[in-house]
Order: sequence, then C-alpha cells, then structure tokens
Amino acid sequence: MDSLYGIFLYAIYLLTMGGIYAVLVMGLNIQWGFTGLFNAGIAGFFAVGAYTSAIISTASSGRHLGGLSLPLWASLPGAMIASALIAWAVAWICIRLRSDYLAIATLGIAEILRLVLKNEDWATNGARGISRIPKPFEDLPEPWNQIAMLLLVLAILLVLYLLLERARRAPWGRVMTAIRENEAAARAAGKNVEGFRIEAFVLGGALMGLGGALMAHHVKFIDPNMAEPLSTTFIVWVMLIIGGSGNNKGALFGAFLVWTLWSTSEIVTTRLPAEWELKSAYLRFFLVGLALQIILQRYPAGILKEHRPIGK
Amino acid sequence: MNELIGFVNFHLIPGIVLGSIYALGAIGLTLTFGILRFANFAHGETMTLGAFVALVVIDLTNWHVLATLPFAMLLTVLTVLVMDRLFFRPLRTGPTVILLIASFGLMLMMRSAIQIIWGVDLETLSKGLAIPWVLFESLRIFPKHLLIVGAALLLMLGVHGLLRHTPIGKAMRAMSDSPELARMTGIDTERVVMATWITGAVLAAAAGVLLAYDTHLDSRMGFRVLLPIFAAALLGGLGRPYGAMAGGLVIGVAEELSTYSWIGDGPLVSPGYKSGVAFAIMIALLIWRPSGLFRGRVF
Amino acid sequence: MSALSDRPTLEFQGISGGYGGSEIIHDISIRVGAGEIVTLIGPNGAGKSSVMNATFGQLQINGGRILLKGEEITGIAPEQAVRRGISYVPQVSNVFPNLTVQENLEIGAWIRRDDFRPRMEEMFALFPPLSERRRIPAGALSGGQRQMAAMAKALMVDPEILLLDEPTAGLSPRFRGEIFAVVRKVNARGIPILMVEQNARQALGIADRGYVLVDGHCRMEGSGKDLLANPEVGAMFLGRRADEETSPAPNPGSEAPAVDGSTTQSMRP
Amino acid sequence: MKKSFLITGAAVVATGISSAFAADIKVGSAGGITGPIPDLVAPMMAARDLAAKHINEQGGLLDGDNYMLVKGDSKCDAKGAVDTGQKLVNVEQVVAIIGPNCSGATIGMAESVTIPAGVVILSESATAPSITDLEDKGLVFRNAPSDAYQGAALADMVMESGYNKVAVTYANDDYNKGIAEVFEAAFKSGGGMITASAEHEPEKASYTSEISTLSRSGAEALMVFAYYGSSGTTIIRNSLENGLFDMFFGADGMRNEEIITDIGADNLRGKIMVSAPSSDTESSSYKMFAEEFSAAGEDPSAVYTPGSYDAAFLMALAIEKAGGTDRGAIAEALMEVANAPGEAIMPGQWEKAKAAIAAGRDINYQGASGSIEFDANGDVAGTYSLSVIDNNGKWVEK
Repeated sequence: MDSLYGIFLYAIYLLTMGGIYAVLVMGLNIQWGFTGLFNAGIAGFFAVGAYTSAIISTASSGRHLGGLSLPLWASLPGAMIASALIAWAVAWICIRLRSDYLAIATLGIAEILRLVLKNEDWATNGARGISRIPKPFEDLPEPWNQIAMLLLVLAILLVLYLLLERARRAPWGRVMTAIRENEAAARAAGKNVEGFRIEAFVLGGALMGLGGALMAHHVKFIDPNMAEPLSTTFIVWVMLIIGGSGNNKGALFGAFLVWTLWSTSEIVTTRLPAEWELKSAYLRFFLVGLALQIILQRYPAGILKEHRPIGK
Repeated sequence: MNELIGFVNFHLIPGIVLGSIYALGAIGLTLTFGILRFANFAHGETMTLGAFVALVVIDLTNWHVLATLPFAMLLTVLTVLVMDRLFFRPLRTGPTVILLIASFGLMLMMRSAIQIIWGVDLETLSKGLAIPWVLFESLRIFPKHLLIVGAALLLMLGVHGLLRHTPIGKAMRAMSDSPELARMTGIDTERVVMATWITGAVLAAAAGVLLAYDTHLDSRMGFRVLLPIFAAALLGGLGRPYGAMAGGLVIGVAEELSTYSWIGDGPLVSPGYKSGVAFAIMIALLIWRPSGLFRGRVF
Repeated sequence: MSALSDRPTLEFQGISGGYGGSEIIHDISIRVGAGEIVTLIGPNGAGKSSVMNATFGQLQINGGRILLKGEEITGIAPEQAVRRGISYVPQVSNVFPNLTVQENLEIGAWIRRDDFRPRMEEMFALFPPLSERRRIPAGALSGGQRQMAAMAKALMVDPEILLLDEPTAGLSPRFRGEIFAVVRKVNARGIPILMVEQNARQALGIADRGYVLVDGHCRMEGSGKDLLANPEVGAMFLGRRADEETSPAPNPGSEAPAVDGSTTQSMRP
Repeated sequence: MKKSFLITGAAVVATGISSAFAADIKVGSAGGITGPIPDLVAPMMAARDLAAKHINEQGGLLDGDNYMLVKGDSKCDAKGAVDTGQKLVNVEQVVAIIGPNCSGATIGMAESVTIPAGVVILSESATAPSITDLEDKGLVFRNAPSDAYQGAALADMVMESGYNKVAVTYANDDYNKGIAEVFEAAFKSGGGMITASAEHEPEKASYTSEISTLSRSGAEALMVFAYYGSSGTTIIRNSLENGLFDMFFGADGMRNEEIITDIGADNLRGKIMVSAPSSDTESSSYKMFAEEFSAAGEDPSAVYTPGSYDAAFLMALAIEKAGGTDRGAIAEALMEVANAPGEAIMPGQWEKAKAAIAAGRDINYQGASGSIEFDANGDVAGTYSLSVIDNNGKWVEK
C-alpha cells in the first residue's frame, strides 16, 4: 500500500478522534471554562453516553440490555439524554460544593458508575463489554467510510461550536461568567446561581455523553476499562487547560493538539535504539508528561487565552 | 464468640492496618492541599518511589523493612524538592488548577521513570509468609501489623508535635488557614512550602514502604491507593491533618467491614463494589456535612 | 495628641492605581505623622480599602510614590512591608481561626529573632479578655475579641505604623465603643494608626486628622474636629445615625462588580 | 532539563530517518505494555523478539529482508488498541499484526481497524469466547485456546484431584470472569458443588475480609481466578497467613514465578495447582525455546511466552509462504503453515522451513506451546494440564 495513502488514513483517524475529544472538551468548557465547576468525573458521563448509545444501537444479543438496533439519530440523542439525567442527579447532590470538593466528589461518582458498569452484567455484559456497535457509514467503500465518519464528527463539532459561541455571547453566557467570577455579586443581582450552575453542569454532561456515544460508534466496542479516569477524565482536562479554558476555540485547539501529541508520540518512541525498545512505551509517557510541563510553563493561561465577550 | 473473633481477625484488624496506611498518605495529601491549594495527583507515585527505594536498600543490605524507612524518606524528600523547584514553583503564582494539571503530568513522568528504572514486575520487601501470634487460641495478631500500625502512630504523633509545638509547624497551620494573612504577617511562604513538601514526602514514603511491607510493590501501587486516599482526605476535610488521620481509618475499616456478612451469610456489599465503599461514604458525608467530618476549608 | 513631625511616618504622594487595568483610586495624597491617628472615611466603593492594599503591593500602582519614614516602598511585597514595620489588620480573616490566640500572637512575632515572650505578656496585659482565652482557637472568639486578637497579633512586631481596615465592621454598638477605646490605647503607646472606617462620627471623634474619599478621589482633608463640624461631611455621612450598621452608599460605584461580566478584580477560577 | 529533552528528540528523529530506508518487512507487535498488566506483557514481547532474532540470524525473510517487529502499546484497552492499530496499519504499514494481548483490545482493534483494512492479526493471549464469533473475514487468529476450553478442563482436573466442594473468587475483568463462569457451570454439571462464589475488585491492598466470608462456606479449596499481580498473590497470601484456605486452584493468569518468590516455594508446595495450556514441557519444541529464552535472561515458564514465540514465528512462516508482503496472501498462508499435514518445523528451525517453502513443500509448525491447528474460526483447541511447584521452586506440569 502506498505510504502516503496510509498516512492520509491515519490523519483522518487522528482528526476523527481529536474531534470526539473536542466534543468532550467543549462539554468541560461549559462546566469549568464558563461556570467554574470543577468536574473530575468526565469518564462517568462519557461512559453513560457510550453504553446508552451501544444499548440503543446494537442488535439483540441476549448478553446485555437493549438490542434495539436503532440508528444514529436515536442513539446520539438517547446518549445525551441519559448523561444529562445522570448529570442532573449529580448536580442535585454536589452543586453546592466548591471547586476541589466538587472535583473529588465527581471523581468518586464516576468510579462508582464504572463499578456499576462492571458489575451489573444483565445490563452491560459487565467486564466483557459490548461489541458489534454499528459504525456510521461503515458500508461505504474505503476511504469514503472513514471520511464520512470524520465529516459527521466535524459537522457535529461545528454545530456545537456555533451554538456555544452564541450562548456565550448571549445573556446566559454573561451570567455564567459573572457567577464564576463573583458569585456574591451575581446572587445580589437576583440571579438564581444554583439554577444556572445546574444548567451548565447538565449541558456539559450531555455533551460528554455525546462524546462517549461517538467514541462507542467509532471504536465499535466498549468495556468498563474505557471509563478509567486516566484515559478519559485527565486527558480531557489537560486538553482544556492547554488549549485555554473559557474559550471555545481554545478547547477545540487543545483537543486536537494534545490528542495529536498523545497519539503520534508513539511513532517517535518506537524508533528508539534497540536497547530502549521495550522501555519506549514507558518513555513515551515520560515525554508526554514533560511536554505537558513545558507547555504549562510557557503558556500558563492556555495557548489561546480567553476572550471576554464584554469587558473593559 | 467465634463469630466475633472472626470479625476482629479478618475484618477489623486488616481494616485498621489498611486505614493507618491510608491515613499516612492522606495527611501528606491534605497538607499539600492546605498550603499549596491543589490536589496533588503525583502523591501516589511519591509513595511508590519510597517503596522502591526501600527495595533497593533491602537488596543491598538485607536490613529489616523498618530500618530502610530513613533512606526511603530521604530520597523521596530530595526528589520531591527537586520536582517542586522544576515544575511547581514556576507555576505558583498562577491559578491553582494549573498546579493540578502539572501534578498530573508529573504523575505520568514519575510512574514512567519508575518503570524504566525498576521495571514493571511484582516485588516483595519481606518474602515468605508472616506467622501470627495466636492469643486466647483464636485471636491472630501479626507482628508486622503491629509494626505497621505502631510506625504509623509514631509518625502521626510526630506530625502532631510538628504542627503544635514547632514554629514552622505553626506557620504551616497558619498558612493553611489563610495564605494572604500569612504573607501580611511576614511568614516567608517559600520556607513553609518547602517544609510542607518535606513532611508530605516523608509520610508518603512511609505509607509506600508500609503498604509494600504488608503486601507487595509494583510500579502502579501508588496510583491504586490514590483514590481511597483522596476520599480519606476529603472525608476529614481538605487541609485538616487530624481529619485526614480519622478519614484514613474510617475508609480503611469501612472497606473491610463492607464485605462482612452483616445480614445473612453473604457479604453485605458485593466485593466487586468494595472500592466504591470509600466513595459512597464520602458522598453521603458531603450531602450531610459538606465541609467534611472536621470542617475543612470550603472555598 | 502628638504634634506633627517634619517627616511623616507614612506618606502617599499622588497615588493612582487599580486592579487589572481599571483604575480605582486617583491621585491620592495622604500623610500619617508620628503618633497620629488618621482615618479615611467615604462611601462604599470609594477606594478606601484600595489605599490600604496599595501599601502592601496588593494594588497595581500606576503613578505616585509611597514613603515610609522618607524611604520609598512603592509596590513592596507584603512580607517585606511587615519587615519594614507596617502592620496591617484586614477587615475580615485577620486572625488564623484554627490557631489558638497565643499561637496567633506567636505567628505575629514570626519575623522577630529575639525573645518575644515579654511582648506577648504585654499584649495580654493590654487586652485582658485575650489573656483568659489564650488557649482557645481564635475562630471561636466573639467579633470584638477577634478584632483585639488581630490587633494584638499585628502589634507583636512593634510596628512603625498600624493599618486598620474597618475594625468595627459588623460589631454591635457596645463592642464598637470598646474597639475605638482600644485603638486609642494602642495609639497612646506612640504607634501611629491609619484607619479606614464606616462609622464616620466615632472614627473622626478619636482621629487627629481625617480624609474623605469619594469615587477614588480625595475630596477633603482636615482635623477630626473640623471634619465633624463640616456641613458637607455631615450631609454626606452623618445625616444618618452613626451607629447604624451600614452607611448610605450614594454611588454603588466601581468596586461593586456588575453582573454583566465587566468585573475586573476577581481571580480566574 | 529542556535541553536534554531536545537532544533526545533529535536522536529519535535521526534514528527514525535512518531506519526508514532499511530493507525491512514490518509486522506489528501490539501488546498491553502499559495498562493494568504490564508485568505479564513484558516477557511476552521479549519472546516475540526472540523469534524475530532467530529468523534474522538464519537468513531473514524472502530475499534476506529483515523481519522487523514494530511495537505498539495497546494498553489492554479497546481505545488504546484502536489507536496503536491505526498507527501500525497506516503509518508503519505493517503487513500483519501479532497481538494485542487482552480480549477487549483485540476485539476493538479487529472490528475497528484491522478487519476493514484487511490485515491479519494473531493473538497469543486473547482468550474471550466472544472472539470466536467475530465476523472477521478470516483475519483474526489466536493461538491461545478460548477460555471456554480452559474453564471446562480445569473443572475436570479439580475433580480428578479429589476436590468436590470449592469456593470461587474471581477478579471482575473479562478474562477472569469468563473462565470463572465456564468453570462454575462445568463443575456443577460434573457433580461438584460451588459453596460460595464472589467477584472481587482487583488492585486492592487486602482481601482478607472477602476470603474470610468465602471460607465460612465449608469449601475444601479456593478457586482463584485472577492475575497474579493485581490480586492473586495477595489473595493467596492473605488466605495462608490467616489460615483461611490451604488449597488453591487457579488458571493460567496465576502461573508466574513471582508468586513463588513472593510467598515462598515451601509455603506453597502441595497447596496450589494452576491450569495452563499444555505446552508438553518434555517436547523438544518446548525445550528448544526454553533454553534459548532462559539464555536471553527471561523466564520461559512465564505464562503465554511459548505462544508468543510461536505467534511471531508463525507469522514469519506465513509471509515466507505468501512469497511477498501482500496482506491478503499472508492471511491465507497463515492457516496453511500452521495446520497439518506437512513437514514438521520446530522453533528455531527457520533455515529448514525456508528451504522447504522454497522447494514448494507443505510445512506444519510444531510450536513451543504445542502443535498449533487453527479451526475455521481461527481458534485453536486447548489441551490443558495442571502445574504444581517442584522441589526447585519452579512451576512444573504435574
């Protein structure tokens, strides 16, 4: 096979995954960037979305709930609704907690959700996961199937971006910023701070569910390992902070940049001299960590800084 | 009677041992949180580092595990201070979430470095089986458990002495109460930060060594206990060292008691959910008392 | 009341400044002479606290100079300011609530290299209620006692000048009187005091001199007595009974952030 | 710090450029190098490398080309496996892939990357029964028997050893849960009694409480379905130290030297038996591999390592048989070189195999892990044996 064509296919994959992560990062940006809610349980909402869409869209197998064989237009909204409901329940419990408490509480809830997915076999097939999740456009010939998937992800991303940019400039977004920056003043101005917070949390959670659903359709398989905090929650945080929180462009940029760094670093480390070969996988994460430190020190406010819609 | 002894032997004592180890880890975490204002995700790997230093010392000298503690602590402290200088200090003036992300990067770096240096295999500090003392013909006490709990208690007493009776300890508490006021009082914050890292690293190294002594060690042991330790710190109220001690014990004991057959013959909670117990307690507490058992700082 | 000396203890020369680009105080000149009590009064958001913060390098200063006994200290770091002899009692969180009263005083003496115990006993003598409560956490003290503890802590270093930010805010009238009495007692030991106050009548009553700040500008200055007698000041601040909790705020002003996201001084989350 | 990073980076780029021009035939070597079982995976990767070394020392592939294994870290996770699979297939342009190790990773990589791309994969350790049913167009192979075989075989062997009442504890991951379920069903239908059964969450510091609850069920032995590193060793240690059980059975995830060094051979001898794919350690195939692998400083009794060697060797035979780097041809050739009939080829006998293929003779690889015969689903049937600890403190087949 032509190597340029291979790199082209890899680039499509890289962009598709980057796009899926970007959906997650935008969800976090609503919660943290706009509203200042420290959600460390991204993996939980991600997993709820992924499993919901899997249950809605797979064929009946007898190993898990569902088997509805419904198409994408049902599985994606279904995933968003399920995640939003869970987010609403979490928000109801935790929204009054401040920053670090909220962070560890959501981290704990995500772990409990992961344990539920792992232990409740009747619903999720437990640790063995759900396979044969249909991938949109997979019947098209290569590479058109992959290009179509990428276009779908990018289209969703574009719609989200435009909607969020509008929301950010609208009064709703300005209230969010005000709550983040000075809660007391927002309260004094008669705003229902709790209500706005819950709205932001639920909206962010719904986007994380959408990201999970897209990932499930893209990978065609999910198991509880995919809800590990390391591979989902933390990397999404890194993307947002590196890109520039509070800024939708920054969220997009951070997602693609960090994902590219994360994925392509392996191509570099597998080319290490022979004596390093087995250790190259460990070295890879060392270098990723180091790169993260260097970026943080050079761009402590994120590479793309926040642009206030209004301000002196 | 048998039932009671079984409960003590197999649920309560393991719970207390695990709880003391969690407590040591949680104190370090809560101190760095109180003074530097961020949740340090690299804390688990700091524990792992301590355990591996102990392994090296034992391989070289064949000393008792507890005798390796000073070396493990020393090297861990040095490493942590270097890391603070390189990775945390340049970010100190910025928002604390940046420090949190930096600690995440550091976690990746430390674990990778440990895997490159020591590999990924399972190792042990004390090979073979421990033999218990059997009291009253049924109560089983392990000498190593006594040593672990004893060492943990001594270290906690040490922390107590440091915080209550030394100027730097009082300054640490002051800074944890109010960093702005501490600066306006003329406390040189960098020195307090350094003292905090040293204390946290000493306790983390001890927790790592003791955990490895009780079970075994490998490159991922620290990350494995990081989440229960977070839960313990939060349960006690972030920034509250005494709360962390209590929180660690509560989480450790609760995890072990959750699988006791309180009702009927089977375990109360399916062991598959054991690691969720810590979080369930934590969340229940957050609803009931949002600032932690010991009134932590609410930001 | 002591006479003005030639070289004031603390002097602001035309200070302008603010937070993150927006200017809150404009061309402020203030002088605190040796042994004086000077009070700053003005409506909410007039920039009184900003003046205090400027002394500690907590305000971004765009113009002017700050002198301590003739030496420039503009933009100095907080930990340096206290070493130079400026002690500051903020309005809120002015003690370490989880430390005992005695520990608060010990921490207050952090920069002293000598034996501070005599000084501590002196403070307990000066504030008898604290002496009985030296072993309880400062967070458990009543509002008035907490102000005393904060002052005692600030005085542990034997400062050149004491800065008080609204020491009577939130106190009941009875405690307010007590605090003003304490302020005079401290001043009687020769320590000059710069004090921001809402309770203009009582504050001017004990002050040697006062400044009236409005909208970040220094509108008036004069001796305490003159200002009390000034009809304009009376109309502005003293029309309402001075023992009411809050003074009227004719201009909600620049310091209270609006809800439209235009606030500029808060931290990023 | 920053400077040295740059230097490393430059060195990496330089090696990358130089190796890109060598006459290599690249085969992906995907495995969970990081992730939850790095300790099990490391020796497996080394065994694959040993096969490649043997092949290159004996003339290499086709016209003397270098058999190059390109490592990929599948992290024992479907997302990670898809990621590394994409790079192996598209960037590295490998002609086939060995691995990945874990079942979930294998399903993810196969369904989302390699089946659409027409790349054959051969895993030596993905044992989930569900892999049998993949619609894989003949592209997914494994030379480890499905758990369905092992669970049933273990049930028979436990009963043959004279134990009819057992308690079961299993780690709730796909591998251990799978074996445990098959075992329980087979043991019950064989007339045995499961007195208690409970899953456990791996990677906890203590399991004393769980085991004590199980021990009160009146079982004669404890079935430990776990990876030795993430919970198995701790469970055995906790049980023995507290006198809760003194007889254990396990599956191949427990078969590792570390468990012996950790707890001590004398404490374990006669108390533990584990099943593992029978590699007929008396066969010359296994001995040949074991000798070479030991000489390389590795442990030949580490679980799946004979299979890892075989997988890498088989893939090379398939490429040689296909006579080129066409991905489809390699997939077809794989079954031919593995299955009977044909001239027997043993580990290390690359020159002999090369000559036979050049002469157009059929070959049949007899691997270190046994004779490998793929069925229509790309699976192998398992023969299992129980291993015990011998007087030298090593695992031996009973």
